[in-house]
Amino acid sequence: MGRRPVRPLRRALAPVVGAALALALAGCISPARTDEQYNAKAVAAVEAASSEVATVHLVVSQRSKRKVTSPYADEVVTASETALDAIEGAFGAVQPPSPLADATYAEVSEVLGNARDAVTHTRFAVRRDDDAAYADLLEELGSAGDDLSALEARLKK
Amino acid sequence: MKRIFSVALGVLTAIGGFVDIGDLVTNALVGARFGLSLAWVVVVGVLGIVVFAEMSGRVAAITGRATFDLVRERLGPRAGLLNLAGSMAVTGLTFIAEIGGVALALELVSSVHYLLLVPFTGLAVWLVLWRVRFSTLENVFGLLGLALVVFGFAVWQLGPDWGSLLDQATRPSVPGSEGVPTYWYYAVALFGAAMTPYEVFFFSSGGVEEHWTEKDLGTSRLNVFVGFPLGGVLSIFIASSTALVLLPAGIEVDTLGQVGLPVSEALGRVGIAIALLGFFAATFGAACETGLSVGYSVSQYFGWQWGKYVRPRQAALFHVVLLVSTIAGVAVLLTTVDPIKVTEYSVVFSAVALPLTYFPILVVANDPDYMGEKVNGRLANGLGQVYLVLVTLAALAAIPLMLLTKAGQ
Amino acid sequence: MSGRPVNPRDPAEPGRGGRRMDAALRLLDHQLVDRDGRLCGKVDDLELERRDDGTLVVTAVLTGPGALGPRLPGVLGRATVAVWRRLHGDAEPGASRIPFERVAGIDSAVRLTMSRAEVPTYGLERWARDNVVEKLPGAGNAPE
Amino acid sequence: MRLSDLLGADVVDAAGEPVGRVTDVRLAQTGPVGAGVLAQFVVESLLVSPRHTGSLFGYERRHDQGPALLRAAVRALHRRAVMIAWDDVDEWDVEGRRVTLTRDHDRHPPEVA
Repeated sequence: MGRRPVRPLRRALAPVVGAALALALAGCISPARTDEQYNAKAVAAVEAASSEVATVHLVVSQRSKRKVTSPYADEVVTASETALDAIEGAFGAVQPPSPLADATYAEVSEVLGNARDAVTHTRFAVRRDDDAAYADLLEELGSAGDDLSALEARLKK
Repeated sequence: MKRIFSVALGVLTAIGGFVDIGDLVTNALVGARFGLSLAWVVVVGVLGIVVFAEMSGRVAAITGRATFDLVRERLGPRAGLLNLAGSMAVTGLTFIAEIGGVALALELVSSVHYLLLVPFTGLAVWLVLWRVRFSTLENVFGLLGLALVVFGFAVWQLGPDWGSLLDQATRPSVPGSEGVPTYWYYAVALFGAAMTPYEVFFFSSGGVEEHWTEKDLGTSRLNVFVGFPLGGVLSIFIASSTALVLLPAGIEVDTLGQVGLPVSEALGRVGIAIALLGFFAATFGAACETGLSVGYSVSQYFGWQWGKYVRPRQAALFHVVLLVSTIAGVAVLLTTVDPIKVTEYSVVFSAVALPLTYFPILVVANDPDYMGEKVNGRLANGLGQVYLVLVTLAALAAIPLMLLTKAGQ
Repeated sequence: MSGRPVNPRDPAEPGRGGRRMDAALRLLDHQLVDRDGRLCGKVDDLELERRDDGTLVVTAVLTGPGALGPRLPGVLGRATVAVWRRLHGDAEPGASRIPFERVAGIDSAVRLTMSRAEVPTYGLERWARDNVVEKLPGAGNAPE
Repeated sequence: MRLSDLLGADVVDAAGEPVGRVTDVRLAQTGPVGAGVLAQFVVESLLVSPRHTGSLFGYERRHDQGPALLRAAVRALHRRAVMIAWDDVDEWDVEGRRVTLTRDHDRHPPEVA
């Protein structure tokens, strides 16, 4: 206990403040300066979207077997839809660094859009509890998921 | 008979009360990404919390001093205040995450948007802190929290290849799809989730609330030695369930709704209903515990009368702290921060704050003037020292790993 | 709290001749407990008095912001003292003094022979009781 | 005067050479013990350590207090800590936070209170 009032609290708090600041920055959308960075962002967006589509696929298959209640399925689907929106929005907000990256943008946004559509269709059916639609939706979600995986593999090359 | 009942009750509530939003989310998330390759961290973390909870409980029983009393008297007002600020930042973050978790669990039941439920949840938490007896609070939410055992049934029902699960857990390796820093980042997060500092603030203050004396040491130890490890088993079940259902499907956990899906997969609607009850009880109970921990720690630093063993009017400043922190917690949630993200950060910052709490406990548990015959034995000291090194390493590694992995992305 | 047995190995327990105690370790920053077992602040400092023969005697326990503030660093310490001064109304309120004769025992806490209502810093607690807690619904009959 | 004026004060010998800083103050009880009232405590000696950071957490005083790792670390940091009787203090400058020792003061190894 250095009991003399020599060490200002400010200095002691500096690491804490620094950590908080770093943390805040880590959560922000950073710009992509090179095609490589842009590609990495595309992979991250596609991976995250895959997870959401797979979630919706799982909950719909559970709902079709009456393993979850309709409100629960609705909650899960809606959350994934919101997440997909955010993923699309965040990726769209990144400026492609070169014309070459524009092609990546077009490809990614098309596949993300399809995934988003499939999930939205699912939401319609789940809210109506339209049993008859689930088989087709599972197929649509499955193919959206496949497209995402294929795209991810291509981007990672 | 009555004695057996009370001992059993204590152990059961220790199990049910062990899991909170941090354990729930972190284990589910890690299971879905890393399978059981990080289960060893839960084992290490649970042993750590057992060692320090036992020590802090023993100190509370023998001397009547709870954790933040010790922090203040051994570290002095300055280092103590810094410690208080750090520990309260982390505990406050956890408190926010728990209230948010309650609201999210209720949203899954009611389909009402969680933000509308947050003020109601805050009010309910405060009413419990204000009106409900300490023992009632502990017993009710601890017992209801046992509903999370449904994750164990789910794993069993899913009929996994037990050999391969055990293999994953006992011979851990970084999965090919994940980077090594990410693996260690989540190792630190799981460690922080298992050893959250509020658990010792609450456990030791709870001992004083319940007027433990030397005679209660046996009961308190049984709660810790049996209840906490079984709570840890519950954590591993949660991770196993997501490892079995979500990992193969390529699902990463970012909502509470996803955490329940393995249970509904295995056990259907009844299962998910029980899981939701468990989510609610675990988060609500932990919201009360973290809220109380903030009040306990601030009051203990300044020496104010604290505790629910006296009427609120006799511990006025303590109740002011409870009220203010609940309002502040609700206010933060109403900024629409994602409670699951708050949870993820809270467990990592818990890891940063661990040495602050555990060092003074270890010192005082060895002070013969206080503890007499009941000073730490060789085992407690051996483990205590190993864990002091471990928590320090985890604390130092936490922030760099967070930056390096962009918080685990 | 009140029923807790006093530590038999307490260095300050009466009956052990020539007791010695390290002030920073055993007194400073320890809990104050009143005669009813209620918690009533910390030993934020000790008052010392120099006698003519050169000995330095402990004359009082100092508690509250007036004693804690000067021990806190920089701005924080000055702010604590300033706020305390403002609340108190006096220009130089100083620290709240509990004469050492009112100390009944020292174990893990410092036990007083007085009620906490007589401790000068009880004002803040009383203010919170009268202006916040008593105003909330159900304050009177909340269970223990 | 307050205890906190003494804690952390610089300690110098008669020639002005630094000895360390006051880390703790040992009190001794004097006079009879009244009914339920502690007798008076007087300052008996100062614990002085050349390291000005960190308390000793009680480790300097006894040889058996665990855990070994902490004890070793604290004792290593404060290995030159000494006890100096209050009688050997020549002058205490409260404002300047400085304690000057007499020319023939004794330095004792710290031990259990």
